Amino acid sequence: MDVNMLQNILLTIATASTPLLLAAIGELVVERSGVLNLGVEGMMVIGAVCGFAGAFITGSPWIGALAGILAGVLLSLLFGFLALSLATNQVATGLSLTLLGIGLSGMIGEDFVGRAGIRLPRLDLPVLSDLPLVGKLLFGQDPLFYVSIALTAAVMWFLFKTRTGLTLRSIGDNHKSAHALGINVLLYRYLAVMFGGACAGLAGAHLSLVYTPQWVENMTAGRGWIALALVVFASWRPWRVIGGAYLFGAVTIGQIHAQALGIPIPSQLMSALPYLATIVVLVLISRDRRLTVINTPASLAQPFVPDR
Amino acid sequence: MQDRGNDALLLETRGLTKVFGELKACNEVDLKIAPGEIHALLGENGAGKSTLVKMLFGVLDPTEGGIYWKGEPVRIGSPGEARRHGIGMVFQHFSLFEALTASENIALVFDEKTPISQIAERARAVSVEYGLPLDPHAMVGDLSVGERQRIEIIRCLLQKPDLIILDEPTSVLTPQEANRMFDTLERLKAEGTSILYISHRLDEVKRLCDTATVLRHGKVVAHCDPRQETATTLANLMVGSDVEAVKRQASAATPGPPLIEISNLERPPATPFSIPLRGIDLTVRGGELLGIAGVAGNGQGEFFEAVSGEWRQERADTIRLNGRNCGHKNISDRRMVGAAFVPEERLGHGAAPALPLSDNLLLSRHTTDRRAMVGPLGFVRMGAVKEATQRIIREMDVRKSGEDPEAAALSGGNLQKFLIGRELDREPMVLVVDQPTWGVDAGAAARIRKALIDLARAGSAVLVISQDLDELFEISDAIAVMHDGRLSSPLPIAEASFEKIGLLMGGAEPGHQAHAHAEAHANTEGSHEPGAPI
Amino acid sequence: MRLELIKRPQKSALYSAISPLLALVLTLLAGFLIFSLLGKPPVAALHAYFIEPLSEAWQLHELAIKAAPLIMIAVGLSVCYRSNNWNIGAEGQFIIGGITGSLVPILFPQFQTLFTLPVMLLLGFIGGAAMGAIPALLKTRFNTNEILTSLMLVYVAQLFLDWLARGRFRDPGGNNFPGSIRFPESARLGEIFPSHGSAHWGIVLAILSAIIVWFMMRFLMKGFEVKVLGGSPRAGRFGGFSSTKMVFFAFLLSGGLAGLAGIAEVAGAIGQLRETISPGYGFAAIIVAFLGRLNPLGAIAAGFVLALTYLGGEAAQMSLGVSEKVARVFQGLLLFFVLGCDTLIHYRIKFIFGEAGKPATAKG
Amino acid sequence: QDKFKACFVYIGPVTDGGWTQAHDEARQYVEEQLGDEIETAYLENVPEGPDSERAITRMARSGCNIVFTTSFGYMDPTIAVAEKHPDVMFEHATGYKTADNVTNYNARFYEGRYIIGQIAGNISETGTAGYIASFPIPEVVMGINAFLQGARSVDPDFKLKVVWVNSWHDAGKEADAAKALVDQGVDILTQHTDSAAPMQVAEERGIHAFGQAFDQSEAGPTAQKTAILDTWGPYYVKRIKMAMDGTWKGGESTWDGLKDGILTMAPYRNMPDDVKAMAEETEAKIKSGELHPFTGPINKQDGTEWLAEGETAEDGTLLGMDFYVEGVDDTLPN
Ligand SMILES: Nc1ncnc2c1ncn2[C@@H]1O[C@H](COP(=O)(O)OP(=O)(O)OP(=O)(O)O)[C@@H](O)[C@H]1O
Ligand SMILES: Nc1ncnc2c1ncn2[C@@H]1O[C@H](COP(=O)(O)OP(=O)(O)OP(=O)(O)O)[C@@H](O)[C@H]1O
Ligand SMILES: [Mg+2]
Ligand SMILES: [Mg+2]
Repeated sequence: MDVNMLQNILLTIATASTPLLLAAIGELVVERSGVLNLGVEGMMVIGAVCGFAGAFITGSPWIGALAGILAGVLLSLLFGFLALSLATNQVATGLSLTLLGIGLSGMIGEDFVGRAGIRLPRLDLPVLSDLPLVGKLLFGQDPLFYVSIALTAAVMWFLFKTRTGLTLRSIGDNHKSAHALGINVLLYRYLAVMFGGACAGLAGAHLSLVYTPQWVENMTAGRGWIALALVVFASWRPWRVIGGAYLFGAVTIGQIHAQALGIPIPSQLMSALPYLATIVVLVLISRDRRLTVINTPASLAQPFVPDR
Repeated sequence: MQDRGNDALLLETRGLTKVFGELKACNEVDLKIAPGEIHALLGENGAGKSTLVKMLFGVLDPTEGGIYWKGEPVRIGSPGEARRHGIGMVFQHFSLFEALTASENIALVFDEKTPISQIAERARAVSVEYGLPLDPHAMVGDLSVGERQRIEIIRCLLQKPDLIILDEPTSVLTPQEANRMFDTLERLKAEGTSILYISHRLDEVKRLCDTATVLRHGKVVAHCDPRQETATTLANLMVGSDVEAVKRQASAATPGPPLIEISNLERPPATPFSIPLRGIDLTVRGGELLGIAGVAGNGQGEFFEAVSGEWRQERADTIRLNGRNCGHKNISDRRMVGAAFVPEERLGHGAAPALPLSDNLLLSRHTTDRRAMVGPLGFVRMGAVKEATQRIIREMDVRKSGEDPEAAALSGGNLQKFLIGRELDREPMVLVVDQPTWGVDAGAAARIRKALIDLARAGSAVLVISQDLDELFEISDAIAVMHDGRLSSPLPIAEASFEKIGLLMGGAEPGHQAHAHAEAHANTEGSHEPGAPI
Repeated sequence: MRLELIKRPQKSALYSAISPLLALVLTLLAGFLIFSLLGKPPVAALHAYFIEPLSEAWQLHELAIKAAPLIMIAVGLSVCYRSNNWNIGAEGQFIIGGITGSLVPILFPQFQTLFTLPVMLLLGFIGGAAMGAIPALLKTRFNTNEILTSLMLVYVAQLFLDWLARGRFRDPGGNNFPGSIRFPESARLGEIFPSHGSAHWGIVLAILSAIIVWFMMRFLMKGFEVKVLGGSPRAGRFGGFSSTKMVFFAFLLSGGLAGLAGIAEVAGAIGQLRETISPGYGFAAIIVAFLGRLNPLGAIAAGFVLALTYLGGEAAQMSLGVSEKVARVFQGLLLFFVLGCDTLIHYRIKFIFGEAGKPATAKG
Repeated sequence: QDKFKACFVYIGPVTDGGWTQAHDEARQYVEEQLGDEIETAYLENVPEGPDSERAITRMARSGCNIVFTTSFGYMDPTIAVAEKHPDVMFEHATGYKTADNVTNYNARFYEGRYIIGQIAGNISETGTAGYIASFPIPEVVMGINAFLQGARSVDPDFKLKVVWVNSWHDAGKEADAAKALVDQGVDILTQHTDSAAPMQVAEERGIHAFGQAFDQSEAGPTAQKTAILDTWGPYYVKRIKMAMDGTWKGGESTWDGLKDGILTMAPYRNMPDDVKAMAEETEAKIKSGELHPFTGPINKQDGTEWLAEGETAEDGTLLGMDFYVEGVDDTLPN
């Protein structure tokens, strides 16, 4: 295996992991505020189709990415209205959001199927991008890769270094106390849910603008669910989400390489590997109860209705 | 333009009313607080005290009426606004976050500009100044209730408020800790801060407060000077009738057989935030009522779970109930040997909030009364269950709306009466109760205490865990103290004093660390008690 | 403008009754809007969606075929969700139930007696339950989030079925195409009224299981246990019930019923083990469970309503060319409206415009 | 009064950019060709199993005169519904069962696969191609074998790496597979899945690829050498006309090929002229029947003889193909 091949494999893994990371880091913020939005898949797929449509119509992939974000936010507001303002069951609301998102994206996307997409341009720096082994990895990836890493760092900084982040965590820990202290619980949660929507939308846009620049119905193919798993997997800590996303990406790409090398294992088992690996790692991570208890937002998925 | 309030007053309310559904929790309340006074707010459970102060602090919106702050009419829309006016509050049910550190908890009420390190510094300074020891970096979940309250108070003090509202602050403190808090309050008063003080403990109100407002059913029934009143007259004002005091009968001359025998009970911490139990030995005989004192969070909850069987032991003879090895038995099987349990939390532990009372009766009785209440295939005989429910409601005088309301729809005191009645109705040989009258008003508390004594005198063993020393001295035959997961040996009531018990509660026991101020006493106390476990 | 929820002292009997109707009306309005926007005649489209499938006997049969697995799975899920366990993997349990039940006709094709079918159904139940036991075990033993594990196992089950149907269980006479032999008559769930339509006995099984489970939840200690542990786990443990056992009970029951639905589908509507046996019944049933308010009898009604939207979607597609995606949007909206309207049962909704309605004591 | 009605049941969305879209474009072609004489209707995204039986029943009952069911998994439901509706004509794609009012039809896609294999054998520098496969059904296995036969006809050492993605329709997975194959050194990509993602990867990485079902030159203007186009339109027109004038008969199986126009090759581009000439010649030979892609000697993967010198494969074996020919670097899932 030469150096270039290794770099290419790593690049492929990065591309496969980026949408997972984007969606998961958004959902992490949502869950840190004590809200469980199971509609990530729906917001992602809407982000994918709107991202594609935005780019296709305007000719600018950047506008496409914005359209994806916007679409994710709009759908997340629908979730917010029900789960926050009307205090509905968050599990059920999230599930119906997924359903709605898949249906809507199909309707919106009917005119865009089979159209050639526009790719977000890769970073290309003279000299730097051509360095052996690390050149493309560090300086030659798509912009959303850098966004995903920067966003993770920003979320880490926001949650643990800023007062607003502290407030957000406090709401996730105990919304009643937060309310009694005068924190506007619903406002924070709305903002968190919208951030989650934006991230999921952007993750979807990554699929249709970077990963495979085209619109294919249902093109998220379950990645939203993986993103949800990654949040738990990371026990609600941002830097672990990176680890989880890249591990999942690596297993996904690794099984394909194993197949291409002709390793005689049934392809169904290979395809199942990423899911099995997720389960195994979930088990390993959850075993440490103390860690789980401390990091799990205690008011997760509980509806909050303030007394006034 | 609105009229103005009285300029001489710090805070005034006129006709303040809060309606919940059909209930007028506060009904045209007029309250006047002068600068630099300690003002008591009295009333039995559900009188509307918490509701009133929540309106003052902006947590609840008044339905009608006005609030005047330093003479100006104000609308307090949120706790943030209240704080900006200069009002601070320590909640009855704390508003803390377990997964955050003490300084993070404090920082939450300050604006973004002040860095956390600086807040921690200031918190430490205030804690030293007012004698409220505090570790700013400790995670709140790991702290005892007393320590948590200190965080609340320091959080409040750091904002330099003109008015501090304290809702039942002493119910979770040792007498010594309470005394120290009184010193703090006196000092604040001397500095010109006003204090609105809510408590059910009338002696401390008499000692501390300058004026008092008494609420009954949401209405102001009296303004008075508590120093001019006796505890009895105050109680009568609150309840509107005479309160009978419980008279402790002498214990039986010959104690019965041992019914609760605990030997070397150990328990590792169940959750990251809980206390391990260390080598607990205890025997309670038939006819005996043993009290366990202790500051909340010293392992009482864990101990209760171990005795009840919600947490089981490895060795069967660690716990023997009614003469049978029970260590390996679950709670249902322990009930089958004649034991009964009433936990501290009423809603969510002793009772399922969303289920009607009849279902909640079935909850603890389905194995012991299987023949009467459950038919073949687990078919529930609802008729029999309902009948027993009504019997208990009658006997314990449980007040409620509707025939068979949800547990959550009952007031705290009435639900507690039902839960105690649910167990007494079985005539258990062993009863273990955690905080029988926590937050229950005088009338209901008296009734509950009498029932406990009666059960003991009828030959059962009764174990009462309580933070209320008055209560324990009133009903116990002997008192043991729980501290840091250890249990002292019981002191017969004749030998016990507030002083001694208070020191034990502070951890002054030979063999492990005690608070510095208590150390000198601890040594002398220890020598008086040769039987104390190491 | 903002909106405030005010808790009702008691849950409103009125809204309990009319909330589903309200949700239906809102869904119809939304449908009217969507069809108008799409340029389709809204009345005709709604007619195709909600009336046409009910107007012919054969379609009613098809409705029953479609509703049967939805109901059966949703009944189990209702209990599971009531007990506060979140099984999202019914799809996988359905598939495994279909596989284990099919073992009999595939591995022992000569075993054709009166007992063949009962043994298959039993094996289906056991297979689904065993699949459900995995997330239960991981949850109780390792504290692992069951939503995620049960979901991940769906993908695994799908691939496992794919592997079987293309490999070991492939019909030797099937030209090497995937799919098992067609089951013999004795291994088939028969049609109820073959002369009218093709509904098989699966719907009867579904309704029976709904009634039995409803009876359990309403009258038996087990149902009481589910309610207590689901509503307040600590109180349940105080009552002497074991949370761990409840996790297993909930997953075994919901997994078992999903497995039963799986084998009923295979032995009833399909007639062989194929590489795919479910168009997402396990997920759709989650909606059914919530539409039915986590009540087993409610699941019957909800199952038929959801089945109707599928059939209606086809009818509208055939007669008006309405895209198939609209059916999905419809299902999402219906659930949204049901959830939203159910809020009215527990809360009054107050709309607040500006700062009006507050006591006028604000200072200038 | 009532027009003749032709109906179509689709497994995917009509805009899948692959199999289903090809059928739906053929349906539109039918409408263009036969104009006002007929009307058409379709149901898309119909899952195999009971849903398809219901969909087919709905068509039979709503006045469709002929119903085309376009997925292998619709076979048994088609037979079952046909039995209950003897007046309706049914055509099932890619299966093997027929009845009095059911025929089945398929296209000899392997002929096209042979041609692209031959092109690959000519232009590949690494001598290795990557094949992105969906599911191990005979149709797909046959395609792999035909491709390799074509490649080995010019480069006897040609190698093939196969990746199964277990899906017809997951653009992301197909892209991942394509990238992995390129990373492992293939310079030719071909696929038996529906999305244009592998073509995009090929274009980006500057290697060669072949369109599947559709002309994907928009996604791969330089990468696409040619494409195997599904052109069902003429077949549908022919069959519907037969149905209308009463010459349609059940019980038949049709398996048309290049010569019948049921599949066509997109223009040969981006390749040296001699390769292009060779491809055109091969296409002509296949059309004339001079060349059968599976002509012996051909060994099976394990080295045992399948076809002796000069022997050609029987249709039955091809339609149920469950083995690789010699040279495939993969274990057939079984
Ligand atoms: N959030 C709430 N929503 C609706 N009702 C509530 C709420 N909180 C409390 N209540 C009502 O308050 C009562 C219980 O309140 P609480 O426990 O404070 O009782 P209490 O008035 O202090 O009674 P007691 O004197 O017996 O302790 C019940 O009648 C319940 O209906
Ligand atoms: N959110 C609420 N909704 C409905 N009723 C309420 C609510 N909060 C309190 N109440 C009712 O208002 C009454 C007054 O409650 P409040 O908590 O003010 O009593 P309190 O005087 O503080 O009692 P305690 O001594 O038990 O703390 C109670 O009877 C309770 O039933
Ligand atoms: Mg109270
Ligand atoms: Mg109170």
